Amino acid sequence: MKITLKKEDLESPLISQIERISAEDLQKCYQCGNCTGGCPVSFAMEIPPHQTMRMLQIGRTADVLAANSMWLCVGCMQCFSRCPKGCSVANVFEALRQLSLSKGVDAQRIEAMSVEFLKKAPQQAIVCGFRKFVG
Amino acid sequence: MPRIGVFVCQCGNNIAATVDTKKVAEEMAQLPAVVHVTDYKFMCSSPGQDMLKKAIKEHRLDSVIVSACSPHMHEKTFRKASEAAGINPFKCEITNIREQCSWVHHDRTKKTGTRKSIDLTRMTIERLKRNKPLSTIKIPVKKKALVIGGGIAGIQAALDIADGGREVILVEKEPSIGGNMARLSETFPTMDCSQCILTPKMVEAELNERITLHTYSEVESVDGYIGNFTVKIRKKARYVIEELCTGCGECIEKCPFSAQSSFEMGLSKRKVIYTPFPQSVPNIPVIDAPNCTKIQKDKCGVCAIVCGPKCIDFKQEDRFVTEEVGAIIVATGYELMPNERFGEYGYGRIRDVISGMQFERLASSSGPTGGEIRRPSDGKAPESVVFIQCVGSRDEKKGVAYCSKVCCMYTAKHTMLYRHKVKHGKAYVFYMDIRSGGKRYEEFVRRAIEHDGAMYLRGRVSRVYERNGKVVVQGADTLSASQVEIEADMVVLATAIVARQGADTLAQRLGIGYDKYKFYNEYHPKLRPVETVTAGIFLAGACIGPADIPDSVAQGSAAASKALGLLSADELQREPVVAKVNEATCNACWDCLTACPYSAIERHGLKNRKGTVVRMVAMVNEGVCQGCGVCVAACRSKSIDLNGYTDEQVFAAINAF
Amino acid sequence: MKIPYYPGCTLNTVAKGFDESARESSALLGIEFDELKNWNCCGATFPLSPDNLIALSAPAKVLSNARKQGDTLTTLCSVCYNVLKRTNKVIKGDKVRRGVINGFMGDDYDGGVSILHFLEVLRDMVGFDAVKKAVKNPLKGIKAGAYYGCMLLRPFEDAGIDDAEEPRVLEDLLSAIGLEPVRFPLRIECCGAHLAVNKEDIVLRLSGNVLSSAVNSGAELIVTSCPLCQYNLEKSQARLVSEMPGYAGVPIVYFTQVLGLALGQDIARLGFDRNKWDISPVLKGKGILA
Amino acid sequence: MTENSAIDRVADSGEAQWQPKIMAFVCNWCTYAGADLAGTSRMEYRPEVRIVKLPCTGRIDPLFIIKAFENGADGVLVSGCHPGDCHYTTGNYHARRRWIAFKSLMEFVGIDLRRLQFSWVSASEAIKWADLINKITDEVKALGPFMEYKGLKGES
Repeated sequence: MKITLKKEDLESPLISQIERISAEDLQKCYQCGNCTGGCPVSFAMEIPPHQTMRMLQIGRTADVLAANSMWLCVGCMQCFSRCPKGCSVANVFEALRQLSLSKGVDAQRIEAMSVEFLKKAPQQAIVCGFRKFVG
Repeated sequence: MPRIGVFVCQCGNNIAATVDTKKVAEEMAQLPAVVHVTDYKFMCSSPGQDMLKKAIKEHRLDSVIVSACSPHMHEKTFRKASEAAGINPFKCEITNIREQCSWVHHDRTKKTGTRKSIDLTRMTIERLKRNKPLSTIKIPVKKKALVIGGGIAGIQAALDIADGGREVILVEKEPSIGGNMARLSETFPTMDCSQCILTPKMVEAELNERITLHTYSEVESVDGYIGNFTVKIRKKARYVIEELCTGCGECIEKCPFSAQSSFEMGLSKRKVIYTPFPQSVPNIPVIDAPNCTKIQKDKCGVCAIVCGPKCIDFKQEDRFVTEEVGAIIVATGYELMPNERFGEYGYGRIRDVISGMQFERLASSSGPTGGEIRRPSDGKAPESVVFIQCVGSRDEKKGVAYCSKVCCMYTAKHTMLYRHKVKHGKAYVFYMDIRSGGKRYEEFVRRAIEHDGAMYLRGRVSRVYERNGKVVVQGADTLSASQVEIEADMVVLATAIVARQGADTLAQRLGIGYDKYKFYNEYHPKLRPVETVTAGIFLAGACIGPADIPDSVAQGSAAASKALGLLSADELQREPVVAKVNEATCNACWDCLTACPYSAIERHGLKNRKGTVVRMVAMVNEGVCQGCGVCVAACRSKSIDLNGYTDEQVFAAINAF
Repeated sequence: MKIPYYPGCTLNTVAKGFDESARESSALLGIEFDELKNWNCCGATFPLSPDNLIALSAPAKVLSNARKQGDTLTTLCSVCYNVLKRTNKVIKGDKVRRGVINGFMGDDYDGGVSILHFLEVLRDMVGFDAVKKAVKNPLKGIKAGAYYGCMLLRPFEDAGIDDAEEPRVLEDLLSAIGLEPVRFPLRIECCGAHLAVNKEDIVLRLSGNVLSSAVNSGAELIVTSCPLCQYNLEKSQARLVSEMPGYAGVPIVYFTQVLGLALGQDIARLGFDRNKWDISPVLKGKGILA
Repeated sequence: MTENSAIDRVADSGEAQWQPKIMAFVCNWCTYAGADLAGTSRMEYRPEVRIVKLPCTGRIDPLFIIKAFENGADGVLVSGCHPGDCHYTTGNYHARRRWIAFKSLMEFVGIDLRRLQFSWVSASEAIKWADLINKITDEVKALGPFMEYKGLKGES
């Protein structure tokens, strides 16, 4: 894989939008990987937390937005609680989710959910799920 | 009427290009008291200086002005020349018409530059008229040095000063000198055993007749100033009379009680009367009072019974000795950040998670396991060991922002030692960056990886926990962008290096500066790396910031040479720019005392003939005064003035403006 | 002692057992739950984008209602606790955001309510010693694994009720009521939370890890403080049982249920029937239940 | 020559336009060195400033400033080491405290504070020095000659 770095990509409005929404400074991340190490779901992520931060640092927003990672983050805050730089990747994932939901594409069709589940599952799961996956 | 000579320098074209030096000279000639003027191509050249000297003699000048470059350049030169020609150096003043005139005003018509030069020179003349002849202050020097801290840096400094022919007092707070280096097994990158290279130096320090050791002692107070420090040292109660003890070790042998060994970092126990380690210097035991049943509840006392020379004294109390020294070297070293701060790594809870320093003890042939790598929980040789770097270092949230500098190297060393001792063992290292700047350092790390098969993983560890007898390490390898889990037998934490507890208190006693991490401040980080802003006090080793052995030794020697330079003179000369008190008008409000940054001002009693004190006034200690003049501006009754910058001089300059 | 109490949606429905057992057992400690009048959902998740203030309006509403009822508000559900506490911190600490939120809701809430989890009430107001004294029927000899999950502990700065890496409040409570706490490694890891909605496989894996970590550490009983954890753990245990012959599963209960039991409350009134795994075999095994 | 009013200066300086006189009290270690650096790096700035070198801003007696105005200064600048960088460790803090009190006094007696400025300039801040001098010169120039003080002096 080869990438050609361009100033436009590195300083694209999308990047600053992500920083704005998440209130995280992407440049603070020095890629120690603690987040990926502690993340309960990084095993299933196409782009694990620390790499997500890196991708954004080098302006590859498209790849990050295409990956499943943001939909897997449950916001357990383990990344933040152990990050030596005090970054919260969870916030960044939230920003990514909002960006893609704002495009009107939901990550979960409500009608696709089984009635049986909706009956049995704790409301908090359903409410929270809708808020994370539905625009 | 003073007889002033004015010399205007053209500095080749540097000044002449934008200043009409001739006109400046002529203008000055008009002023009263100016009896000789001239301008010349290069005043600082030897012909220029000769011209100055000649003029002084010919025209019987009593003071001279050189309008040339910045006084920071050539003030000394011209004052020397004037002195040579027989006038007081402080009757020679410089006007800066280059840096602050010809070079910054590019008006080629020379109008601007010339007018400004005239103004500036005129102001200097008015000032100069009020200059008093001053003579440099001479301070006697106590030809003795104090070294605080008996680690490798302190030992090196003490030895060098002693070799330089001066007396040294070496103060160490532990019962033995040697410091942290005495704990290390092998040292990178040469892999020679730490004890083997350290102990000879320790013994040398003990035997050297110019070195006085005060172990188990601490600096209580420091008074005085460069060349003349008075230091009070607390010799903590050892309960063993040093003068009598032969170091036979019988008492240690027979002592029935034991306690955790702080030297072995809690990996093993030692007797309650003990020497920290076999090669301790001096080889005189100490009684660990809190754990001694005799001292606590007057039971036992075996040591006293078996002691041949009868040197055990349970009633012993702290003693104080006072030393007079001319220079002080601070080499108090470092300690390690408490690992308990990082709950996710389980230190103190999971027995097989140990610190790097503990690993040094395990690997050391004089350590608790005789140099065999065995894990604390079950004493088995670990099949796999995970080394975690940057524990607390480069961690703004829970630790410190800086890099501890030596961990990359000693971790590489640890992996080698481990591999050499446990042939089939596998070492894993979690690192963020490998910082191996230093002679043969990078090669050393590569050897650990390529030759001794250490598995380096670029990433931090998030969590360590136990799972059926194993220690599970959960981290990341950022290079493969994956989460990593290792079932290890032992985990070693490369903990951050931090300043010693109480480093700030000592700094306050000494009057030296320290940063927010309590590491001591150099006078200048690049150009004056072992000096402090307080004249006569020098620094060496890790008390300045994380340092490895070569650094510490180099700094020890550097500080020693600085101290020797100071102690080689019989008396110190310093610029007479110091405050002086007018005792007649001083009304003892002591504002100056509180204002002075150097506590150079003392309360002084004026006595009558009978010798009884009739009035208190402020008195400036010329040795301590640095000549900032804060007291002068603070004085309400205008009773203090600053030599070289008297109110009279400054007002004269302003008036001439 | 009467304490303002916020149940939250889940405790009103699928997690009724949690709510009932809490009321019953606290009654025995002289605590009466004063349920918040006309409360609404807390939003079930704290927005991780600081500007998303609209998401704070629901919890803010709860808080300003609570203000009218007192200066503390106690929750049982870890998620409600987390959301309310963090929202309150924002409103209390950030003038600008407070202004926007209040303006939006036509309210003037100042952040004056302090949010408590029932565990905090027991630890700091009642005191575990007092609890211990009140125990009629100590649950001797049962090894119980306390499961914290995320929301009680993280982010420590905003919502931690205890040390983020080495919490002990649940264990302390369990030993106070006679249980034998086992500190299993994964007790602070995530259960999968709302991924239950569409990533069942991941939930199974995460909760499965938690379960095996607990069981392998000898837990005969798992104690939770969050309906969602409870749900996810039970769900994955069901799967494990079906897939692992010989594994019957361990009871997973709310801390309030075992508390009530130890305080001598009638087992029938503690909502155990709503749990998937019956606790009585364990109790019988130890001779606590005849 | 020692006390030439603004008017005389316009006369004897062969320039059509009046030029202000700025007096700068600077410390020896930071600002003076900074000004030297401006020289060695051949920066150009307004020539109206006259420097009085003192060991430390802490040495500055408010009377100096009054005296300067009295002697025809149209503006006065005080500059030293940045807080914490004082060569004498704390001298500049004393200066700052005095300054705060003195400034309000000057304001009270009706001196336009643009004529009386205070700034930290380190030994490396040559550019800052040059800009500072240009700024204060232009501001004072805009204010015109400082006659009020002489007015006061006349009355006394």
